Amino acid sequence: MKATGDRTKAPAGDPDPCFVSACITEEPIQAERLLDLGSRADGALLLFVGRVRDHNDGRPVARLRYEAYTEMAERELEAILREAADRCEATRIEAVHRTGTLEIGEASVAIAVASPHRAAAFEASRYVIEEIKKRLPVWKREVYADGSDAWVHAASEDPPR
Amino acid sequence: MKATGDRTKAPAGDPDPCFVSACITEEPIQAERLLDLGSRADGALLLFVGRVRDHNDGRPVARLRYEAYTEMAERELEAILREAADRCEATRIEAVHRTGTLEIGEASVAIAVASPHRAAAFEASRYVIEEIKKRLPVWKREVYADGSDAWVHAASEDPPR
Amino acid sequence: MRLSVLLFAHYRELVPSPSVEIEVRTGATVREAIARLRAMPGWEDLPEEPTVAVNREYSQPDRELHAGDELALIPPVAGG
Amino acid sequence: MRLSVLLFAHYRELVPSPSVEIEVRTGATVREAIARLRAMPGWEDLPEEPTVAVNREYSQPDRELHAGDELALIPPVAGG
Repeated sequence: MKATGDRTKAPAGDPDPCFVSACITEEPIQAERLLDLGSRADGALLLFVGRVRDHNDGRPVARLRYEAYTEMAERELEAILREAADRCEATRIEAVHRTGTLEIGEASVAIAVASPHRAAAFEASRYVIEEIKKRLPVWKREVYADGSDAWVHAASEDPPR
Repeated sequence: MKATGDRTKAPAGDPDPCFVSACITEEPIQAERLLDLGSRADGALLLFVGRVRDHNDGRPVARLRYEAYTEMAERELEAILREAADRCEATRIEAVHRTGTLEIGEASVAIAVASPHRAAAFEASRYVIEEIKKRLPVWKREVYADGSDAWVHAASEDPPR
Repeated sequence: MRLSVLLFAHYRELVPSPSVEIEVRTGATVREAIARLRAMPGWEDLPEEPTVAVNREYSQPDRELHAGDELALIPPVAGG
Repeated sequence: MRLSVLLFAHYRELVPSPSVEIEVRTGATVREAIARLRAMPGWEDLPEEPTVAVNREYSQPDRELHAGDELALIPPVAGG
Protein backbone atom coordinates (compact mmCIF):
# COMPACT_ATOMS: atom_id res chain seq x y z
CA MET A 1 0.00 0.00 0.00
CA LYS A 2 1.05 3.55 -0.37
CA ALA A 3 2.53 5.52 2.49
CA THR A 4 0.19 8.10 3.90
CA GLY A 5 1.20 11.22 5.77
CA ASP A 6 3.80 13.79 5.02
CA ARG A 7 7.39 14.06 4.00
CA THR A 8 9.93 12.63 6.39
CA LYS A 9 12.30 15.52 5.75
CA ALA A 10 11.38 18.99 6.94
CA PRO A 11 11.76 21.86 4.49
CA ALA A 12 14.86 23.96 5.03
CA GLY A 13 14.40 26.68 7.63
CA ASP A 14 11.36 25.04 9.19
CA PRO A 15 12.60 22.33 11.54
CA ASP A 16 9.69 22.45 14.02
CA PRO A 17 6.64 20.60 12.66
CA CYS A 18 6.58 16.85 13.01
CA PHE A 19 6.28 14.84 9.86
CA VAL A 20 4.74 11.42 10.10
CA SER A 21 4.45 8.51 7.72
CA ALA A 22 2.09 5.57 8.25
CA CYS A 23 1.96 2.49 6.09
CA ILE A 24 0.12 -0.86 6.06
CA THR A 25 1.79 -3.24 3.64
CA GLU A 26 1.95 -6.84 2.49
CA GLU A 27 5.62 -6.42 1.58
CA PRO A 28 8.39 -7.49 4.00
CA ILE A 29 9.39 -4.62 6.28
CA GLN A 30 12.89 -3.30 5.60
CA ALA A 31 13.62 -1.94 9.06
CA GLU A 32 17.15 -0.86 8.14
CA ARG A 33 15.70 1.74 5.77
CA LEU A 34 14.18 3.52 8.76
CA LEU A 35 17.61 4.17 10.27
CA ASP A 36 17.99 7.19 7.97
CA LEU A 37 14.97 8.96 9.45
CA GLY A 38 15.42 12.51 10.66
CA SER A 39 17.60 15.49 10.04
CA ARG A 40 20.97 16.87 11.19
CA ALA A 41 19.19 18.32 14.22
CA ASP A 42 17.95 14.94 15.44
CA GLY A 43 20.43 13.51 17.94
CA ALA A 44 18.32 10.49 18.81
CA LEU A 45 16.85 7.76 16.67
CA LEU A 46 14.82 4.96 18.23
CA LEU A 47 13.69 2.01 16.15
CA PHE A 48 11.26 -0.54 17.55
CA VAL A 49 10.75 -3.76 15.62
CA GLY A 50 8.07 -6.28 16.58
CA ARG A 51 8.88 -9.75 15.30
CA VAL A 52 6.99 -13.04 15.07
CA ARG A 53 7.96 -15.23 18.03
CA ASP A 54 8.13 -19.00 17.86
CA HIS A 55 5.75 -19.37 20.81
CA ASN A 56 2.81 -17.67 22.50
CA ASP A 57 1.36 -18.51 25.91
CA GLY A 58 3.69 -21.50 26.01
CA ARG A 59 2.43 -22.98 22.74
CA PRO A 60 4.79 -23.35 19.73
CA VAL A 61 3.79 -21.16 16.79
CA ALA A 62 4.75 -22.02 13.19
CA ARG A 63 3.76 -18.70 11.56
CA LEU A 64 1.23 -15.88 11.76
CA ARG A 65 -1.36 -14.47 9.40
CA TYR A 66 -2.24 -10.81 9.78
CA GLU A 67 -5.47 -9.40 8.46
CA ALA A 68 -6.18 -5.65 8.44
CA TYR A 69 -8.99 -3.27 7.62
CA THR A 70 -6.31 -1.62 5.57
CA GLU A 71 -7.89 1.72 4.66
CA MET A 72 -8.94 2.36 8.24
CA ALA A 73 -5.68 1.01 9.70
CA GLU A 74 -3.59 3.46 7.69
CA ARG A 75 -5.78 6.34 8.78
CA GLU A 76 -5.72 5.21 12.42
CA LEU A 77 -1.97 4.62 12.38
CA GLU A 78 -1.38 8.11 11.05
CA ALA A 79 -3.63 9.51 13.80
CA ILE A 80 -1.57 7.64 16.42
CA LEU A 81 1.68 9.02 15.01
CA ARG A 82 0.33 12.58 15.07
CA GLU A 83 -0.79 12.16 18.68
CA ALA A 84 2.66 10.85 19.61
CA ALA A 85 4.30 13.79 17.86
CA ASP A 86 2.10 16.29 19.68
CA ARG A 87 2.64 14.73 23.10
CA CYS A 88 6.34 14.03 22.84
CA GLU A 89 7.93 16.71 20.68
CA ALA A 90 9.37 14.16 18.32
CA THR A 91 10.18 15.58 14.91
CA ARG A 92 9.86 12.58 12.61
CA ILE A 93 7.88 9.40 13.12
CA GLU A 94 7.49 6.59 10.62
CA ALA A 95 5.60 3.36 11.23
CA VAL A 96 4.91 0.32 9.06
CA HIS A 97 2.60 -2.59 9.87
CA ARG A 98 2.73 -5.76 7.86
CA THR A 99 -0.19 -7.92 6.74
CA GLY A 100 -0.39 -11.39 5.21
CA THR A 101 1.56 -14.50 6.18
CA LEU A 102 4.68 -13.96 8.31
CA GLU A 103 7.29 -16.56 9.21
CA ILE A 104 9.04 -16.73 12.60
CA GLY A 105 11.48 -13.83 13.02
CA GLU A 106 9.88 -11.62 10.37
CA ALA A 107 8.97 -8.08 11.39
CA SER A 108 5.25 -7.44 11.87
CA VAL A 109 5.67 -3.81 12.85
CA ALA A 110 8.45 -1.21 12.82
CA ILE A 111 8.33 2.23 14.42
CA ALA A 112 11.11 4.79 13.97
CA VAL A 113 11.24 8.07 15.87
CA ALA A 114 13.82 10.78 15.32
CA SER A 115 14.12 13.63 17.79
CA PRO A 116 16.66 16.18 18.97
CA HIS A 117 16.59 14.52 22.42
CA ARG A 118 16.28 10.93 23.56
CA ALA A 119 13.47 11.33 26.11
CA ALA A 120 11.00 12.37 23.42
CA ALA A 121 12.05 9.47 21.21
CA PHE A 122 11.47 6.88 23.95
CA GLU A 123 8.11 8.38 24.95
CA ALA A 124 6.84 8.63 21.40
CA SER A 125 7.94 5.12 20.44
CA ARG A 126 6.29 3.56 23.47
CA TYR A 127 3.10 5.55 22.93
CA VAL A 128 2.86 4.40 19.33
CA ILE A 129 3.28 0.68 20.01
CA GLU A 130 0.84 0.73 22.95
CA GLU A 131 -1.81 2.54 20.89
CA ILE A 132 -1.27 0.19 17.96
CA LYS A 133 -2.03 -2.74 20.25
CA LYS A 134 -5.18 -1.02 21.53
CA ARG A 135 -6.61 0.58 18.41
CA LEU A 136 -5.17 -0.54 15.10
CA PRO A 137 -7.78 -2.61 13.20
CA VAL A 138 -5.44 -5.52 12.61
CA TRP A 139 -5.92 -9.14 13.65
CA LYS A 140 -3.60 -12.09 13.78
CA ARG A 141 -4.17 -15.79 13.39
CA GLU A 142 -1.64 -18.16 14.87
CA VAL A 143 -0.78 -21.21 12.82
CA TYR A 144 0.61 -24.10 14.87
CA ALA A 145 3.04 -26.86 14.02
CA ASP A 146 0.17 -29.33 13.49
CA GLY A 147 -1.44 -27.04 10.91
CA SER A 148 -4.30 -25.93 13.14
CA ASP A 149 -4.87 -22.23 13.66
CA ALA A 150 -6.74 -19.74 15.84
CA TRP A 151 -7.40 -16.02 16.07
CA VAL A 152 -5.34 -14.32 18.75
CA HIS A 153 -7.44 -12.42 21.26
CA ALA A 154 -5.70 -9.56 22.97
CA ALA A 155 -5.56 -10.40 26.67
CA SER A 156 -6.66 -6.94 27.75
CA GLU A 157 -9.90 -6.94 25.76
CA ASP A 158 -13.23 -8.39 26.75
CA PRO A 159 -14.26 -11.01 24.24
CA PRO A 160 -17.29 -9.94 22.19
CA ARG A 161 -20.54 -11.32 23.56
CA MET B 1 38.71 -2.55 19.68
CA LYS B 2 37.55 -6.06 20.31
CA ALA B 3 34.05 -6.81 21.54
CA THR B 4 33.97 -7.87 25.15
CA GLY B 5 31.28 -9.96 26.78
CA ASP B 6 29.61 -13.09 25.66
CA ARG B 7 28.02 -14.58 22.61
CA THR B 8 24.96 -12.82 21.32
CA LYS B 9 23.29 -16.12 20.54
CA ALA B 10 22.24 -18.41 23.36
CA PRO B 11 23.21 -22.06 23.12
CA ALA B 12 20.40 -24.35 22.03
CA GLY B 13 18.17 -25.44 24.89
CA ASP B 14 19.28 -22.63 27.20
CA PRO B 15 17.31 -19.53 26.26
CA ASP B 16 17.24 -17.90 29.70
CA PRO B 17 20.58 -16.20 30.49
CA CYS B 18 21.18 -12.79 29.02
CA PHE B 19 24.13 -12.39 26.71
CA VAL B 20 25.68 -8.98 26.41
CA SER B 21 28.26 -7.48 24.13
CA ALA B 22 30.03 -4.17 24.80
CA CYS B 23 32.39 -2.46 22.40
CA ILE B 24 34.32 0.83 22.23
CA THR B 25 35.54 1.44 18.71
CA GLU B 26 37.09 4.01 16.38
CA GLU B 27 35.30 2.43 13.42
CA PRO B 28 31.99 3.83 12.13
CA ILE B 29 29.04 2.14 13.85
CA GLN B 30 27.00 -0.06 11.53
CA ALA B 31 23.70 0.16 13.35
CA GLU B 32 21.86 -1.95 10.78
CA ARG B 33 23.96 -4.95 11.81
CA LEU B 34 22.35 -4.82 15.24
CA LEU B 35 18.89 -5.45 13.79
CA ASP B 36 19.67 -9.18 13.69
CA LEU B 37 20.13 -9.38 17.45
CA GLY B 38 18.18 -12.00 19.33
CA SER B 39 16.59 -15.35 18.77
CA ARG B 40 13.31 -16.78 17.50
CA ALA B 41 11.89 -16.27 20.99
CA ASP B 42 12.52 -12.52 21.01
CA GLY B 43 9.42 -10.73 19.80
CA ALA B 44 10.79 -7.24 20.43
CA LEU B 45 13.91 -5.51 19.21
CA LEU B 46 14.68 -1.96 20.22
CA LEU B 47 17.58 -0.08 18.67
CA PHE B 48 18.66 3.29 20.02
CA VAL B 49 21.11 5.33 17.97
CA GLY B 50 22.69 8.52 19.28
CA ARG B 51 23.88 10.78 16.48
CA VAL B 52 25.97 13.92 16.27
CA ARG B 53 23.66 16.95 16.08
CA ASP B 54 24.49 20.11 14.16
CA HIS B 55 23.95 22.27 17.25
CA ASN B 56 24.21 22.20 21.03
CA ASP B 57 22.82 24.78 23.46
CA GLY B 58 21.91 26.92 20.46
CA ARG B 59 25.44 26.98 19.04
CA PRO B 60 26.22 25.43 15.64
CA VAL B 61 28.55 22.42 15.87
CA ALA B 62 30.75 21.34 12.96
CA ARG B 63 31.86 17.96 14.35
CA LEU B 64 32.72 16.15 17.58
CA ARG B 65 35.80 14.44 18.90
CA TYR B 66 35.28 11.63 21.39
CA GLU B 67 38.02 10.51 23.72
CA ALA B 68 37.67 7.42 25.92
CA TYR B 69 39.52 5.60 28.65
CA THR B 70 38.95 2.65 26.37
CA GLU B 71 39.90 -0.30 28.57
CA MET B 72 37.80 0.99 31.45
CA ALA B 73 34.95 2.12 29.19
CA GLU B 74 34.54 -1.36 27.73
CA ARG B 75 34.52 -2.89 31.19
CA GLU B 76 32.04 -0.28 32.49
CA LEU B 77 29.79 -0.60 29.45
CA GLU B 78 29.63 -4.34 29.91
CA ALA B 79 28.74 -3.83 33.59
CA ILE B 80 25.92 -1.48 32.57
CA LEU B 81 24.56 -4.02 30.09
CA ARG B 82 24.59 -6.78 32.72
CA GLU B 83 22.76 -4.56 35.18
CA ALA B 84 20.15 -3.75 32.52
CA ALA B 85 19.73 -7.45 31.77
CA ASP B 86 19.26 -8.30 35.43
CA ARG B 87 16.74 -5.53 36.04
CA CYS B 88 14.71 -5.84 32.89
CA GLU B 89 14.70 -9.50 31.82
CA ALA B 90 16.08 -8.66 28.43
CA THR B 91 17.74 -11.60 26.75
CA ARG B 92 20.32 -9.97 24.46
CA ILE B 93 21.90 -6.56 24.73
CA GLU B 94 24.61 -5.18 22.49
CA ALA B 95 26.08 -1.69 22.73
CA VAL B 96 28.78 0.12 20.78
CA HIS B 97 30.30 3.51 21.57
CA ARG B 98 32.39 5.32 19.02
CA THR B 99 35.58 7.31 19.63
CA GLY B 100 37.59 9.68 17.45
CA THR B 101 36.29 12.38 15.10
CA LEU B 102 32.61 12.20 14.13
CA GLU B 103 30.86 14.28 11.50
CA ILE B 104 27.27 15.57 11.85
CA GLY B 105 24.77 12.72 11.58
CA GLU B 106 27.26 9.97 12.41
CA ALA B 107 26.31 7.54 15.19
CA SER B 108 28.19 8.02 18.46
CA VAL B 109 26.42 5.22 20.28
CA ALA B 110 24.10 2.35 19.40
CA ILE B 111 22.23 0.13 21.84
CA ALA B 112 20.23 -2.89 20.74
CA VAL B 113 18.02 -4.91 23.07
CA ALA B 114 16.17 -8.08 22.12
CA SER B 115 13.55 -9.49 24.42
CA PRO B 116 10.49 -11.72 24.30
CA HIS B 117 8.36 -8.72 25.36
CA ARG B 118 8.51 -5.04 24.55
CA ALA B 119 8.34 -3.62 28.08
CA ALA B 120 11.68 -5.18 29.00
CA ALA B 121 13.27 -3.90 25.81
CA PHE B 122 12.20 -0.30 26.45
CA GLU B 123 13.28 -0.40 30.09
CA ALA B 124 16.65 -1.94 29.36
CA SER B 125 17.44 0.43 26.49
CA ARG B 126 16.60 3.51 28.52
CA TYR B 127 18.59 2.24 31.50
CA VAL B 128 21.66 1.66 29.33
CA ILE B 129 21.70 5.10 27.70
CA GLU B 130 21.10 6.91 31.00
CA GLU B 131 23.91 4.99 32.72
CA ILE B 132 26.24 5.59 29.77
CA LYS B 133 25.67 9.33 30.18
CA LYS B 134 26.39 9.09 33.91
CA ARG B 135 29.23 6.62 34.10
CA LEU B 136 31.01 5.79 30.87
CA PRO B 137 34.53 7.27 30.90
CA VAL B 138 34.10 9.02 27.57
CA TRP B 139 34.45 12.74 26.81
CA LYS B 140 33.49 14.83 23.84
CA ARG B 141 34.97 17.97 22.41
CA GLU B 142 32.78 20.16 20.23
CA VAL B 143 34.41 21.68 17.18
CA TYR B 144 32.64 24.81 15.92
CA ALA B 145 32.33 26.29 12.45
CA ASP B 146 35.08 28.82 13.17
CA GLY B 147 37.52 26.01 14.09
CA SER B 148 37.48 26.70 17.82
CA ASP B 149 36.64 23.84 20.15
CA ALA B 150 35.69 23.07 23.75
CA TRP B 151 35.13 20.10 26.04
CA VAL B 152 31.46 19.39 26.65
CA HIS B 153 30.58 19.33 30.33
CA ALA B 154 27.57 17.25 31.24
CA ALA B 155 24.99 19.64 32.67
CA SER B 156 24.16 17.39 35.61
CA GLU B 157 27.72 17.20 36.91
CA ASP B 158 29.46 19.62 39.21
CA PRO B 159 32.52 21.02 37.49
CA PRO B 160 35.75 19.86 39.12
CA ARG B 161 37.17 22.39 41.57
CA MET C 1 -31.41 4.01 2.77
CA ARG C 2 -28.59 1.67 1.82
CA LEU C 3 -25.43 0.93 3.80
CA SER C 4 -22.48 -1.31 3.14
CA VAL C 5 -21.29 -3.45 6.03
CA LEU C 6 -17.82 -5.02 6.37
CA LEU C 7 -16.76 -7.79 8.75
CA PHE C 8 -13.26 -8.81 9.74
CA ALA C 9 -11.33 -11.65 11.36
CA HIS C 10 -13.43 -13.90 13.61
CA TYR C 11 -16.63 -11.95 12.94
CA ARG C 12 -16.41 -13.25 9.40
CA GLU C 13 -16.69 -16.77 10.69
CA LEU C 14 -19.96 -16.04 12.49
CA VAL C 15 -21.89 -15.03 9.36
CA PRO C 16 -22.49 -16.24 5.80
CA SER C 17 -20.63 -13.39 4.06
CA PRO C 18 -17.70 -11.01 4.80
CA SER C 19 -19.65 -8.01 3.49
CA VAL C 20 -23.25 -7.18 2.85
CA GLU C 21 -25.50 -4.32 1.77
CA ILE C 22 -28.45 -3.58 4.05
CA GLU C 23 -31.48 -1.34 3.91
CA VAL C 24 -32.33 0.72 7.03
CA ARG C 25 -34.68 3.67 7.73
CA THR C 26 -33.28 7.15 7.01
CA GLY C 27 -31.55 8.47 10.14
CA ALA C 28 -31.01 5.00 11.65
CA THR C 29 -28.32 4.67 14.31
CA VAL C 30 -25.43 2.23 14.41
CA ARG C 31 -27.36 0.29 17.08
CA GLU C 32 -30.38 -0.08 14.78
CA ALA C 33 -28.21 -1.20 11.89
CA ILE C 34 -26.61 -3.89 14.05
CA ALA C 35 -30.06 -5.07 15.19
CA ARG C 36 -31.15 -5.21 11.54
CA LEU C 37 -28.08 -7.33 10.70
CA ARG C 38 -28.68 -9.74 13.60
CA ALA C 39 -32.26 -10.25 12.42
CA MET C 40 -31.06 -11.69 9.12
CA PRO C 41 -31.02 -15.51 8.80
CA GLY C 42 -27.50 -16.80 9.63
CA TRP C 43 -26.39 -13.52 11.23
CA GLU C 44 -27.74 -14.17 14.74
CA ASP C 45 -24.31 -14.93 16.21
CA LEU C 46 -22.97 -11.39 15.79
CA PRO C 47 -22.48 -9.62 19.12
CA GLU C 48 -25.20 -7.16 20.15
CA GLU C 49 -22.82 -4.24 20.66
CA PRO C 50 -19.67 -4.80 18.67
CA THR C 51 -17.05 -2.09 18.32
CA VAL C 52 -17.81 -0.36 15.03
CA ALA C 53 -16.27 2.05 12.60
CA VAL C 54 -18.30 4.32 10.34
CA ASN C 55 -16.45 5.48 7.25
CA ARG C 56 -13.18 4.15 8.73
CA GLU C 57 -13.46 5.93 12.07
CA TYR C 58 -14.40 4.42 15.45
CA SER C 59 -17.99 5.38 16.27
CA GLN C 60 -20.53 5.08 19.09
CA PRO C 61 -23.75 2.99 18.95
CA ASP C 62 -25.98 6.07 18.89
CA ARG C 63 -24.29 7.62 15.88
CA GLU C 64 -26.72 8.43 13.07
CA LEU C 65 -25.97 6.88 9.72
CA HIS C 66 -26.31 8.33 6.25
CA ALA C 67 -26.96 6.76 2.87
CA GLY C 68 -23.79 5.18 1.47
CA ASP C 69 -21.99 4.98 4.82
CA GLU C 70 -19.47 2.17 5.27
CA LEU C 71 -20.16 0.38 8.55
CA ALA C 72 -17.41 -1.97 9.78
CA LEU C 73 -17.67 -4.43 12.68
CA ILE C 74 -14.34 -4.50 14.48
CA PRO C 75 -13.48 -7.55 16.61
CA PRO C 76 -10.99 -7.01 19.46
CA VAL C 77 -7.81 -5.99 17.68
CA ALA C 78 -4.50 -7.87 17.90
CA GLY C 79 -1.93 -5.95 15.90
CA GLY C 80 1.68 -5.21 16.68
CA MET D 1 55.87 1.89 45.90
CA ARG D 2 55.27 2.86 42.31
CA LEU D 3 51.94 3.75 40.64
CA SER D 4 51.05 4.76 37.15
CA VAL D 5 48.65 7.68 36.77
CA LEU D 6 46.51 8.45 33.71
CA LEU D 7 44.71 11.69 32.88
CA PHE D 8 41.94 12.27 30.37
CA ALA D 9 40.15 15.04 28.48
CA HIS D 10 40.36 18.45 30.17
CA TYR D 11 42.47 17.17 33.07
CA ARG D 12 45.22 16.63 30.50
CA GLU D 13 45.24 20.33 29.78
CA LEU D 14 45.87 21.18 33.43
CA VAL D 15 49.16 19.31 33.72
CA PRO D 16 52.42 18.88 31.79
CA SER D 17 51.86 15.23 30.82
CA PRO D 18 48.92 12.89 30.11
CA SER D 19 50.47 10.13 32.22
CA VAL D 20 53.05 9.89 34.93
CA GLU D 21 54.65 7.41 37.32
CA ILE D 22 54.70 8.43 40.97
CA GLU D 23 56.26 7.06 44.14
CA VAL D 24 54.07 6.87 47.27
CA ARG D 25 54.39 5.14 50.66
CA THR D 26 53.25 1.51 50.84
CA GLY D 27 49.55 1.44 51.77
CA ALA D 28 48.90 4.99 50.60
CA THR D 29 45.28 5.89 49.81
CA VAL D 30 43.90 7.41 46.66
CA ARG D 31 43.61 10.71 48.55
CA GLU D 32 47.31 10.65 49.45
CA ALA D 33 48.29 9.86 45.87
CA ILE D 34 46.29 12.82 44.58
CA ALA D 35 47.93 15.10 47.17
CA ARG D 36 51.32 13.79 46.05
CA LEU D 37 50.45 14.59 42.42
CA ARG D 38 49.26 18.10 43.24
CA ALA D 39 52.52 18.79 45.04
CA MET D 40 54.49 18.29 41.83
CA PRO D 41 55.55 21.43 39.93
CA GLY D 42 52.97 22.18 37.20
CA TRP D 43 50.36 19.81 38.67
CA GLU D 44 48.80 22.24 41.17
CA ASP D 45 45.69 22.85 39.03
CA LEU D 46 44.35 19.31 39.42
CA PRO D 47 41.20 19.18 41.56
CA GLU D 48 41.65 18.09 45.18
CA GLU D 49 39.09 15.29 45.01
CA PRO D 50 38.64 14.21 41.41
CA THR D 51 36.62 11.13 40.54
CA VAL D 52 39.13 8.31 40.20
CA ALA D 53 39.38 4.78 38.92
CA VAL D 54 41.83 2.24 40.27
CA ASN D 55 42.64 -0.56 37.86
CA ARG D 56 39.75 0.58 35.62
CA GLU D 57 37.09 0.60 38.31
CA TYR D 58 35.55 3.63 40.05
CA SER D 59 37.04 3.94 43.54
CA GLN D 60 36.66 6.00 46.70
CA PRO D 61 39.32 8.45 48.05
CA ASP D 62 40.10 6.25 51.05
CA ARG D 63 40.88 3.18 48.98
CA GLU D 64 44.33 1.74 49.70
CA LEU D 65 46.63 1.38 46.75
CA HIS D 66 49.07 -1.37 45.88
CA ALA D 67 52.31 -1.40 43.94
CA GLY D 68 51.67 -1.35 40.21
CA ASP D 69 48.09 -0.03 40.48
CA GLU D 70 46.79 2.06 37.60
CA LEU D 71 45.22 5.24 38.96
CA ALA D 72 43.09 7.26 36.52
CA LEU D 73 41.67 10.74 37.07
CA ILE D 74 38.21 10.91 35.50
CA PRO D 75 36.78 14.33 34.58
CA PRO D 76 32.96 14.62 34.45
CA VAL D 77 31.99 12.24 31.67
CA ALA D 78 30.12 13.24 28.50
CA GLY D 79 29.52 10.11 26.47
CA GLY D 80 26.48 9.03 24.52
